[in-house]
Amino acid sequence: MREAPIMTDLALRPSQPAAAPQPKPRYTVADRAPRRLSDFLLRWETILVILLAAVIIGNTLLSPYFLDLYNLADTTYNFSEKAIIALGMALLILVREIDLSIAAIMALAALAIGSLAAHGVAPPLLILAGLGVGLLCGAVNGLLVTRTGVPSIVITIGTMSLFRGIAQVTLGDQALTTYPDSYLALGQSYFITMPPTPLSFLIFLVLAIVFGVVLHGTAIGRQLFAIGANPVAARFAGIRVDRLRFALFTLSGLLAGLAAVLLTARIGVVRPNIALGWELDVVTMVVLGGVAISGGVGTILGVVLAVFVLGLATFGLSLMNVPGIVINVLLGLLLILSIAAPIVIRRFFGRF
Amino acid sequence: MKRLATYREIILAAIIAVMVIGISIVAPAFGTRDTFVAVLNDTAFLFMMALAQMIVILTRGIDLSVAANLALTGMLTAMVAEHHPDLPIIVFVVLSTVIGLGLGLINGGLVAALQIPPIVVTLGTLAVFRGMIVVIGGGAQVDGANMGANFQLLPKLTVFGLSSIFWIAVLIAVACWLFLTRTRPGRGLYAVGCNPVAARYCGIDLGRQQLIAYAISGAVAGLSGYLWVARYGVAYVEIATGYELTVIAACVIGGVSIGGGVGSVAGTLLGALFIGLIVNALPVMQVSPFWQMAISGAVILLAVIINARAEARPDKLILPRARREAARVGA
Amino acid sequence: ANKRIALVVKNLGNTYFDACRDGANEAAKQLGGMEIIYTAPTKPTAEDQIAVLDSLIAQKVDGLIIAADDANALVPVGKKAMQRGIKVISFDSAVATGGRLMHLSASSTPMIGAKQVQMIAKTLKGEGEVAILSAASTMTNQNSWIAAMKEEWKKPEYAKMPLVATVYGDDQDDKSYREMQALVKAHPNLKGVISPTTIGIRAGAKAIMDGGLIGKVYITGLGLPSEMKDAVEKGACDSFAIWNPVDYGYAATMIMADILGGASAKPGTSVKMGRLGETKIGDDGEAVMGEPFTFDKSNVEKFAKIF
Amino acid sequence: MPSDPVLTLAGISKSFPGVRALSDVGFSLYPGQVTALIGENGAGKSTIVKTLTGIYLPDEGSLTVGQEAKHFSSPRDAWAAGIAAIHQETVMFDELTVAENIFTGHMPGGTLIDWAEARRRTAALLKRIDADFKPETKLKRLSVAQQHMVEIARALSHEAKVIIMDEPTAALSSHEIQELFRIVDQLKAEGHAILFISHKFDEIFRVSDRWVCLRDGEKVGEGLTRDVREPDLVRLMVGRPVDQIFPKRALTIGETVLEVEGLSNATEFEDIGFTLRRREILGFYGLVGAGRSEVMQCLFGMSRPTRGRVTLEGRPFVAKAPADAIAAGIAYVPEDRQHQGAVLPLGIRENTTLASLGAHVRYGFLSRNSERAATRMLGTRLAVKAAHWEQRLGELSGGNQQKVVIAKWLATKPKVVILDEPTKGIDVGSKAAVHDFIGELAEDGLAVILVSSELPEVMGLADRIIVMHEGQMVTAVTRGGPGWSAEAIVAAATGADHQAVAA
Ligand SMILES: Nc1ncnc2c1ncn2[C@@H]1O[C@H](COP(=O)(O)OP(=O)(O)OP(=O)(O)O)[C@@H](O)[C@H]1O
Ligand SMILES: Nc1ncnc2c1ncn2[C@@H]1O[C@H](COP(=O)(O)OP(=O)(O)OP(=O)(O)O)[C@@H](O)[C@H]1O
Ligand SMILES: [Mg+2]
Ligand SMILES: [Mg+2]
Repeated sequence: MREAPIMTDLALRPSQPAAAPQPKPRYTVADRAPRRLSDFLLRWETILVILLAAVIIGNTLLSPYFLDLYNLADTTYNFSEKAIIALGMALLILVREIDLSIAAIMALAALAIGSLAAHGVAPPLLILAGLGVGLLCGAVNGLLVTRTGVPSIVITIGTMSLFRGIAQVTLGDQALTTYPDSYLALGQSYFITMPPTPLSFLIFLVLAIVFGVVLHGTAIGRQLFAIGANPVAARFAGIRVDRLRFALFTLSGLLAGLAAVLLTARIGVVRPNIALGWELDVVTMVVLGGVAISGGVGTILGVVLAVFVLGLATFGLSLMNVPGIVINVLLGLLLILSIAAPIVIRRFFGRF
Repeated sequence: MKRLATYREIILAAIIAVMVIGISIVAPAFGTRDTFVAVLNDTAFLFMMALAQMIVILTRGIDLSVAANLALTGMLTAMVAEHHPDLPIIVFVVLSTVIGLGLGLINGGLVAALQIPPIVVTLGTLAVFRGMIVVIGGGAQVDGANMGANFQLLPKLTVFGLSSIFWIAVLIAVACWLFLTRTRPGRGLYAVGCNPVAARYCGIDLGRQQLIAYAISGAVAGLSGYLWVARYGVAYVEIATGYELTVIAACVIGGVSIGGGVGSVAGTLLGALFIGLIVNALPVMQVSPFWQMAISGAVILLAVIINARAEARPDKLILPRARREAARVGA
Repeated sequence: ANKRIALVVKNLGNTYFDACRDGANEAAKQLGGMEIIYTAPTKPTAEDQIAVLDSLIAQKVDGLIIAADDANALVPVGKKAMQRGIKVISFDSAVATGGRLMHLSASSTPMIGAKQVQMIAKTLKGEGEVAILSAASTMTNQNSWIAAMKEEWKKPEYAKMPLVATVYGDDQDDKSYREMQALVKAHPNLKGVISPTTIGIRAGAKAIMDGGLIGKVYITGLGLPSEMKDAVEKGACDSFAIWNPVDYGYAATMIMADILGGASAKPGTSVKMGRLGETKIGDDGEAVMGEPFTFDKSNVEKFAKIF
Repeated sequence: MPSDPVLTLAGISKSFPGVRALSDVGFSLYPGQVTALIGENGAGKSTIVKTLTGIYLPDEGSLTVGQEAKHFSSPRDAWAAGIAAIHQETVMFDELTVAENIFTGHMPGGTLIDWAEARRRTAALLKRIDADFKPETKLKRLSVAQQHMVEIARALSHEAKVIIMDEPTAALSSHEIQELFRIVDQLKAEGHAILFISHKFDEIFRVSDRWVCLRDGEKVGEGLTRDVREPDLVRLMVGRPVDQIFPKRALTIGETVLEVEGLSNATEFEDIGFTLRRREILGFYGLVGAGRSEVMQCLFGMSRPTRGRVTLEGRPFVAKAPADAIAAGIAYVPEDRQHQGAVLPLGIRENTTLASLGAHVRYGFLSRNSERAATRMLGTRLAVKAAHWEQRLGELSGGNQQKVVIAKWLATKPKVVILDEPTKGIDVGSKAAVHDFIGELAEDGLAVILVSSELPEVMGLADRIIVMHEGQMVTAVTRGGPGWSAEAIVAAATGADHQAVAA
């Protein structure tokens, strides 16, 4: 057609007199919000940084074993797989969805890896199999959620039993315990020797950066925020809401598959109860990371910080031989208090 | 005022009826009066816990800490029984309800006063409550033998072959029904769940409603804690782990909307019965234990999806009746 | 400095393991200069147990005594510990070879399996349908005992006592209770149940007592006297077996002390178990503490006070 | 003054972070009188309503009801003092029945609710406002206009001395508006004091006895309605004179852009057909609930037609989702601002660029600067009042939210723009700006479909008007042609003239 896009024309023509003279508005609108120190200090990420610093300092003072490069590297093994899934879960929770089936997906993906390995399949194919099964399960979730309109918490409570159930049917009371050494090495040796860095931790860091950039820098990221804040308006704004939802569930499945690849390599055995109960741990990471369950609010930085706070606090407490269940009490309190504190502070010192 | 059952509940009841008939054909052992009594007795906990959960979900909340509350209250009550085995039953009933209520108020207080999202609060208290069992009792288990006969008597009492736990669930159901349909705070729960802003404009205090909901949830979980321990004759850290998800699944199958404001006593009871039937029928049908989990997952999914279909929103009716195309009006 | 030995069990709040801990403490007191760290993962899964072990390795403890949640999954972490100079042995539920120096069985697997079949045969006088009510389908020791039972079952004297079902109560009281009820329904001629898990046997016994099945169905298996006293007195259970868990914890700790003191723990050698004497390590790296002990009306009262 | 005031506000101030919404406002309401509260978007009208109903606590100032100083900390306090309101935002419960919607918060009965009484009183209220639905109907089954009637019934149910109506006519069409006026007159006759907020001057002059004008949170004048003329009020509101109606631009209509033939849905509309050309403004008029929005949403890809054909620039066009429609150059400004238009938790900038993110991508990333420039340009053009461009939409006044929603769609550079009640809740000055903007877009070659229940607006802007009734097109009239008169169009819309025609 003949003209350039219409709005560009308008945009370039503010000075040209319109049919009626356009009156100047009486007020000016600033470009940015006024910066206030209290806003910065009460930002969720700031609080997490303070919390993280407190955890590190506290642990260093209380245990001589904490600040040891190898000990720290070893402890990342215990949270990196969950943290990888947490990145996908963060996006899901951001758009008001949730995936409670991730641990069950891991079981199914691990089953695929284990049974192929038992038949002598090579490591690259094992990895592909794990990722593929994860992707497939995620796609099933995505399909069910977008096609039926049933809330995802409901669908994934169902697929949680279904997926793990399938693993149980196939595996019964057996365990799959043979894996090629080069595959086990992925999870049982440092990927970089200095500084000692396990592969899973490295993958988590890289993925965190990718997720952060995509969520906070690109159009897709913005669309996710909009879906989380108001899915109907987002659809009216031309965002392909269901397609993105489907993609996020698939991604979540894929990440669960990746976690299964890493976990099987690390422990070298697959049973139907693998990764049991991880879903709540992952949700805790995301929630402590400041992603709002009501949708539309959250940052990847927050999730990463929360992963470190939880991981290092757990490690520090177990160095003091606090029983796991008591650690859970403390982490539960931490979760509540750290979310309650800024609210209380705001209420007492804020203007309303 | 309220119709006794909605379309959705009728569908669910029909599904359940078909299931019962199907199962009884496959496994004749199932189709006996005894079995139904056993199913009802076994599902009694789920009935009451699901009703309490429904009340929370109505306010757009969720209470993930119910199972932990149950375990903690059960343990505390059992510890009291260990030291005072001769206390009358009513003391245990009241005590457990009060402890549970207290725990529920902690949830409710955090949700209501600070407006922290319920899933966050109860995810936290889920860990805290269960951990407190270890912190308080040193983690030691309390055995039936040490609880005294009185303590364990209640679940053994039966009326028409149905255990007292079932009858307590019936009482709770009636109370819930009256509360939800006939009282102001009860209707208020629906209002805040349906539209919290509008509720505020109508002078309904969101916080107060939330407090009520979590208090009820806590009290019922606490009472269930005593009954659970009395029934199974042992209290230890891990009782009823993961039970919260079963409870929520029962609500959801029963048509309670996670988005708040929608749900009924009848629907929730049917949802619980549905799950109770499955978990009881699969072993009787001699389905391989390895298959049970997969089957219940698939059946739950199916029920939920069929149910959602039944409720699918019809198109608006704007054209005059005579001009509507017959084909799609059925919905 | 004190030698620090960690006793890592499957879960906390379990009477059985608490009794093991008492035994370990008894040994530590007897030996002196020894500190016991008693701990367990939050959830009984391999992943959680690995995290606990990692923190113990980081603390450079001297010895690890592990009741494994998963035999194979703990091998890498056990290896890592041994590479860092920590002595690792397992008890109760084994870590697979390669992940530990040796394993101390309470009793040999065939012995435990056979014992349970013999007990139910004695109760039923060798006649009637029998089922197994196990813990979770994934648990190693339960599974190996069941395998051993089936081996024993092949003997001709059990011909009139068929095994009709194996079900799993996942070591949860409510599920075990329900499975027990279902067993009775599904198999109207069921006479006996073997439950090789302390939670399964107590929930099963409760279901028998509550369901008015005393005298019709008997349960046996591995149970704790304190939990089973009632069932034995009421007649839901004729006899059951278990080893003394206090002794078990004591023996494992003594062996660890012996190894820390220089014993090689190689197959074919012997290790010392303090007041319980010595035990010889077999070719598979496993040693046996003793025979399971049978409890019935005559002695359950006495032991119920201990564990 | 005729008698003692029932309600007096004095020195009321209220601030939000960064904004002083009200400063030192004071006026009185008198029994048997209607007071119109006027002011631009964001002047503070709704904030007054919320302070009067106990939803906001004022920072300073006092409320006197009768002779008593009052302090409202909850809507219940306000009810108790005899004040009830219809709010600007719909505050309704979709899943509850009409009776419950009316009585939530003040159910009749003692310990147990007296449902029979609630139903009886609901029926009486519905009868009083001439509404023909049942107390047991679930609210979600009602049309937007009917829902509005429920809100009115709710305000009446309190038997309040003071009734506040915040833009009660925004969702209503002329028929229902007449109905509302009848109710207002009746209330007045019964001695109620009424505070009436509207941006439409014909309504203000029709119902009010007195007026109070706010500008930027301050009271800038008050008086008797019979003593003023419209331009004076406008000057007070805006601070300067405003041309309210721009003359319709004379444009030469271009080639056909959109052609719709026999578009039907099973229950919503039937046999819709029209052509739309460049530089043309095509009006759609009808009573609320006539199905205009459904037709437009179908064109926009929100629903699928059962029959019919759509051609866009000569090619067949099928929209499976709004994204397809936008990609093809169709924009739709939805009528339901709260749910379909505004993303309240996000900022103005994020809302403005949401439908046109592609235009702000540089090297794969969103450019904040580019977004800001576009937001500033459109926001200023549409006279959005805000503290800053990052302000959350939820913090803006209703009218300003609507402006941002319009800006979002105009930013997509469409070929066809469908405006569904675009000026709902927008003040006179800004409405003129929007109309001018629409005219200018048409001049630039855009084709416009204007769905509006406000007849002056459609007749002032459109080249042709299609009238719908119960899902069918009843007539189409061309500017200056036969039938181009308010009476004829309204008659057609009410179904008086039953003769379906094709355009
Ligand atoms: N919750 C809030 N947070 C911050 N600012 C607010 C909030 N509510 C209102 N405001 C501001 O207060 C001012 C007055 O808003 P108000 O809603 O009273 O306007 P109004 O006169 O009703 O306008 P309209 O005609 O558009 O409805 C506006 O500048 C608005 O941005
Ligand atoms: N006869 C009816 N039966 C059920 N619902 C109806 C009926 N008529 C209208 N509705 C309701 O109408 C609403 C749509 O009304 P709305 O006022 O939005 O009309 P509309 O189609 O946008 O009309 P227009 O755009 O012409 O004003 C829907 O919410 C629907 O529930
Ligand atoms: Mg307003
Ligand atoms: Mg409309």
